[in-house]
Amino acid sequence: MKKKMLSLVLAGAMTAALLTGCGSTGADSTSTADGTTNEAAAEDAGADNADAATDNADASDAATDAAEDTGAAAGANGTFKIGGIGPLTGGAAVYGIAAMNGSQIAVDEINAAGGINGMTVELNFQDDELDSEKSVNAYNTLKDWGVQVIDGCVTSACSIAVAAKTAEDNIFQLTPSGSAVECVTNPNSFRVCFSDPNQGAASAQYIGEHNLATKIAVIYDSSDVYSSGIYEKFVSEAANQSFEIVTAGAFTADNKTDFSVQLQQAKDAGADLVFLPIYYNEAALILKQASDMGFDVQFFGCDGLDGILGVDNFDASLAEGVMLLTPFAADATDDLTVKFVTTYNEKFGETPNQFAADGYDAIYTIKAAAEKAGITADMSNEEICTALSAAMTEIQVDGLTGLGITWDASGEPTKEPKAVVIKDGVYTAM
Amino acid sequence: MSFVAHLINGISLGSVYALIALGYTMVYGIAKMLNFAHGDVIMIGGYVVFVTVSGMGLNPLAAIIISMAACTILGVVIERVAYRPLRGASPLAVLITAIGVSYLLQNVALLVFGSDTKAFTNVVPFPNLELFDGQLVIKSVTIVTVIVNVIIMVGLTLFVKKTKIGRAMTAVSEDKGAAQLMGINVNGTIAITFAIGSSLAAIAGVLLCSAYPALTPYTGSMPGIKAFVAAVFGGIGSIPGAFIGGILLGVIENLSKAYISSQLSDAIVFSILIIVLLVKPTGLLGKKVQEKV
Amino acid sequence: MKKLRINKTTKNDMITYAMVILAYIVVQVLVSTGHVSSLIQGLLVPFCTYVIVAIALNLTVGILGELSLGHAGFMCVGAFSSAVFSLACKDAMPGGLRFFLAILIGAAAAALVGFLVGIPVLRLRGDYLAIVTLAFGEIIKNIINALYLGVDSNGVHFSMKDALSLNMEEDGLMLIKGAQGVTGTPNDSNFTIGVVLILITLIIVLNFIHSRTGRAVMSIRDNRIAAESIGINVTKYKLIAFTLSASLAGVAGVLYAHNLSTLNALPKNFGYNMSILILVFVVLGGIGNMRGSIIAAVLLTLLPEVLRGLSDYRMLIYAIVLIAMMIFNWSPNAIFFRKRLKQRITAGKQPKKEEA
Amino acid sequence: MALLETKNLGISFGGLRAVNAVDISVEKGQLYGLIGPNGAGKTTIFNLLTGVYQPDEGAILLDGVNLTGKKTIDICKAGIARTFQNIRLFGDMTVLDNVKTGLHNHYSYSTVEGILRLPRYHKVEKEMNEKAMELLKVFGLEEYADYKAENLPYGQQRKLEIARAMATAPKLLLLDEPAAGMNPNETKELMDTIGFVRDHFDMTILLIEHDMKLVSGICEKLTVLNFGEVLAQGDTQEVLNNPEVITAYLGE
Repeated sequence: MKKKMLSLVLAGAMTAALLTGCGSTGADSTSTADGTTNEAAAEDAGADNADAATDNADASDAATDAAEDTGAAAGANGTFKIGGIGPLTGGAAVYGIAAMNGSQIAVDEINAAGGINGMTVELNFQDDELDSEKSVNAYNTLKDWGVQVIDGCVTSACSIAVAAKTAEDNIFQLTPSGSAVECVTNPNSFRVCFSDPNQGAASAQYIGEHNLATKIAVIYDSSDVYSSGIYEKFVSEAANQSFEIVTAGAFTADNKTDFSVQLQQAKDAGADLVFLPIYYNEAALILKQASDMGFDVQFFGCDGLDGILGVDNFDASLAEGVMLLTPFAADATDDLTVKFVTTYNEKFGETPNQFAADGYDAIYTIKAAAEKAGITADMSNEEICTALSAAMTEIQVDGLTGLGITWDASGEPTKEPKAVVIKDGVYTAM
Repeated sequence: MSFVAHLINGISLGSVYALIALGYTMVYGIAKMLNFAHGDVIMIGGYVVFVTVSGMGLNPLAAIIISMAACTILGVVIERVAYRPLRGASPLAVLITAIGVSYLLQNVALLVFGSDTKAFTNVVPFPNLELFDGQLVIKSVTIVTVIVNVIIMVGLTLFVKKTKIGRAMTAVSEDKGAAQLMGINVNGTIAITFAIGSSLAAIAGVLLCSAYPALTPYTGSMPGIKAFVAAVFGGIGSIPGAFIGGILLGVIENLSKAYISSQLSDAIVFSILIIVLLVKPTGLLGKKVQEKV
Repeated sequence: MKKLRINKTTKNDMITYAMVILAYIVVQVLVSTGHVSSLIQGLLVPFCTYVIVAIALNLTVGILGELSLGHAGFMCVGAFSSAVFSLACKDAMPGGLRFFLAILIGAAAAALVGFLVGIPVLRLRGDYLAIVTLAFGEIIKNIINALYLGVDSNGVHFSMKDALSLNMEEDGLMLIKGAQGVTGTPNDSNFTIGVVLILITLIIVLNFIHSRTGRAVMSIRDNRIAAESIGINVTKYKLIAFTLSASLAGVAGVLYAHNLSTLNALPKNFGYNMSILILVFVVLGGIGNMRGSIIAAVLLTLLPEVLRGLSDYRMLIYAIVLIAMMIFNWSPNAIFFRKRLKQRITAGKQPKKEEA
Repeated sequence: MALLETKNLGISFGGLRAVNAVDISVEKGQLYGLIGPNGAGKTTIFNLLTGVYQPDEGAILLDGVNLTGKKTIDICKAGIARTFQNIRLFGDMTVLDNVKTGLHNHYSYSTVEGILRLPRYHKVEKEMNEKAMELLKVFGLEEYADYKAENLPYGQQRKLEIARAMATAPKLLLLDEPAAGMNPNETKELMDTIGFVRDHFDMTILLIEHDMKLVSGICEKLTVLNFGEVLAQGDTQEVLNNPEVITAYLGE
């Protein structure tokens, strides 16, 4: 008898759980919509760095004030809801948070300047934990919130997963940094960054054309979509170039603290250049270990390497002479970069990396496209999607990651990578 | 020559695993629980040193002592709040709670210190040892780590065998109920075990981050798992086993990276673990347990 | 003395089935009347995935009595084998038939791997067994991450190094691209299929438990030596249960793979972390209690999503809730306290004869 | 011919000679006692007989079939069933299921038939239930059929263990200290049960016991072990009056 009752209670609990599940998410979305996302994002940032916590609090207040001041004018034509998706927790959080912060700065600036077509921009950035399933959950959360445009995902696999859903729902998607080929196969998806094959080929060509080396070693992350994508294209393009690839040392996400073997192999093979199509976190370790073992060699990387000088407490002398092909360098002296870096530093107490720049550019690209297409708040997502997809091929954006960036219908951007070398602890154009 | 270099690099990696494994094995040996949060205590230890050295400019030695104190307190608090209420419950429940603690520490660190990598300052102030005109380099951190390992290993063994608390620990590990009847404060003894294990974690954190100077909230988790594997490899609960297991794991990992496949090195390491356990079901130096019928 | 009558097993099973069906009906009604948010709609298939894998693991942990930390690995095998099949046969057959075959293939592949893993693993005991299953899970993930598979006019190509070593023709179709995984899996999963699979899993597991084989397995769990003494072939029955459990985890993997257009073997989704997460469902829901596993899997999948409003503090709160739930559910003191409380509440009513 | 015969049975653990040159011969239908002080090697002999340990030397014959070196489950199938000194029930399973598990090798359907609940499942399960209930009735446990085994009172647990062993339809039943921890009433009841089992099933029983009342009450023959060796063997009364046995056993 008792047992039966218990079971019924449990069964009830199950249904109730489902119901409350629906109910509470509904409540969530309204609460996010009510509270300005500026606050939430500024809070995020405040937590990022304990030292800068107080400064940040001030900064966030200021930001909110600014948003409120202009909000009256900008909000006259309603709001424009942009949803961001990226890893905010877990091992890849550093990339997601950077993209989120970069996007937020752009949103704040745009709102302060009157919004997009008079609409206030709202940014809601959701965590995907670097898991494609979670990224779809994040996307659905944003849909419940009433998202109109997706700024995401930050990583490739998640972008692909979400792209399938945005295509279904007809929501415009612009990924700041999803670099795998498949991220932009749908007509409604575009990207800000270079594609992986593009970077691989460009790197090989650059090294070949400038005769930087004859024997090249590659160290790449075989468990990472970005890294292995560049690696593959680099190797196939190398066949057309004057150099040879002497060793290719892979590592995996579970095995990225010790690179002594890969470096030793490169050293033994007599490599005069080591190509690092990886992110700067691992690169920082590789540089340190190479220096420890007395392996003095030219390092060459892609955009993932950008940010290495921003690593807290990093010994910049280790990175002396490292070359990278990147669309963004935090030390560039153009007004846009300087302004962005300064704002970012003030708000978040860190030097922005390339993900932050991509995030920033993504928002301005959306703005440019939206203005071109004449998006208004009362348009349906489907209308917005069609209009923006069409407008994307007509706009030209001067962003942090390139001047005069244009897009074709494939979703790929056309922009020039900058070759940069680290000299005296700063990025210097070559 | 490159083989020797790979070997030395393997020992270098293995010595760090060994150091972490010592803490694992200590806690497992006495409290009979897999403290999955051990790797994260290491990470916290690393951050404490980072903040005190790079942020407050303290002397590294003072920083290490502060870090050990902080981790000891942390370990005791974790034990008191999360593990002690579950004494007597299913070991599975304790395991899951340990994982909860691990998530908790990672996310606290993420909130407090941020997600970006911190480059750790090497706290070992000696130059690297260069042999054969620099063809072979032995990092000073490696030498220090191996020495610290040996000191801790000998120290722990003596502590467990010779001191009253140590013998109480052995008694608790054999039979909690009987130990209680003998007038041993079981809760106190286990708390001390956690205190020691966690202060070892602080040392491991410092040396891990000195050898591989990239500190993130997730720094501890993978080395933690590897060290756990090393502890099982050597026979979990056995102090010299942890050391041997750690060194062997590092060497095998590096040699398989160098000579078989760098992508599959984890698979190879784990396969060897499995083979060892099939031949010696309780690890290299583990105690053989005969089931009484 | 504690008396416990548990003869109502069949009835109990029926309640479990009824609960699933009722939940399905309620959700369908709510969906059709538009009361379910996109988030929940998107979560429906993941719910099914995790419920199935939780039931599968509960078979190993609760019925067989062995701790496995490698079930995500079996899920991974099921996911990849079926995704490769579906991708290769994307245009060759109708969706329904293809998905049906994909489920069978995923289950069979996971069963095969489970069987091969089980032979050495089940000889070990306790924590050592757990760590070896963890090791196998990591090996599976590691190998899949280094696996390149393609098919072209010359047949099937395969490499463990990189995509270039495949030497594919231009017209070739890449099936698995190492870490880049499988992309373009048809989206065949849906909630109805998921619930049907849950019911099938439940029928298989519950019928298994109440069969001759299930009794043999449970007898090994309760007392291996006594089981041997009455002529139970310990190795055989352990292997049967473990293989069945692995194959059901494989089915969950099939569901997972066909819900997303991209499939990667990441530490997050198929690493030991996921194995542990599945274990959390089982332990929190009650070891050996299938209904508990179902509820726990749904609630714990929902929890981090519901907490999204807390932004940065989300995973922190999740961790705290997890610890608190474990202590509340398992601490001997808490159990005693709950019992006292229950007694006090029911004290006024009739003296009870049974207690759960 | 003897049902059970051990010839020169011996085993060592490390340096310890636990059992040495033990010859036991149990006739069919006999109630045979194995006694001796603690640590004399009685349980070790049981473990040798059931294949838990493999003897270093000597042979075990059941009904003329050599069982030496066989595995536990094969020995069970050959017809030796046992109970344990420290009760080993399947605690989380019902009393009925404990006995049904004992019937495992005699009632068969495949795993697939069980999962799909094909007709044979229903038929065989029904037969098993009947057979198991029949056995439970013999031991007076039928009213507890749906209880969890671990929730039974101690005395009933002992009986259940015997019932489970009987379910395997053995030729020889080994009972390891069946009366341990029982009060005189329970012991009396147990003696009746053992006697009944022997008569009802025409069973041969070899039992280890410390309770002299039980031993002298029901055993027809005895073997006394001391330090792993046979001290005395023969008819119960004869053996119990053997002065050497009295010295060894009572420590006088």
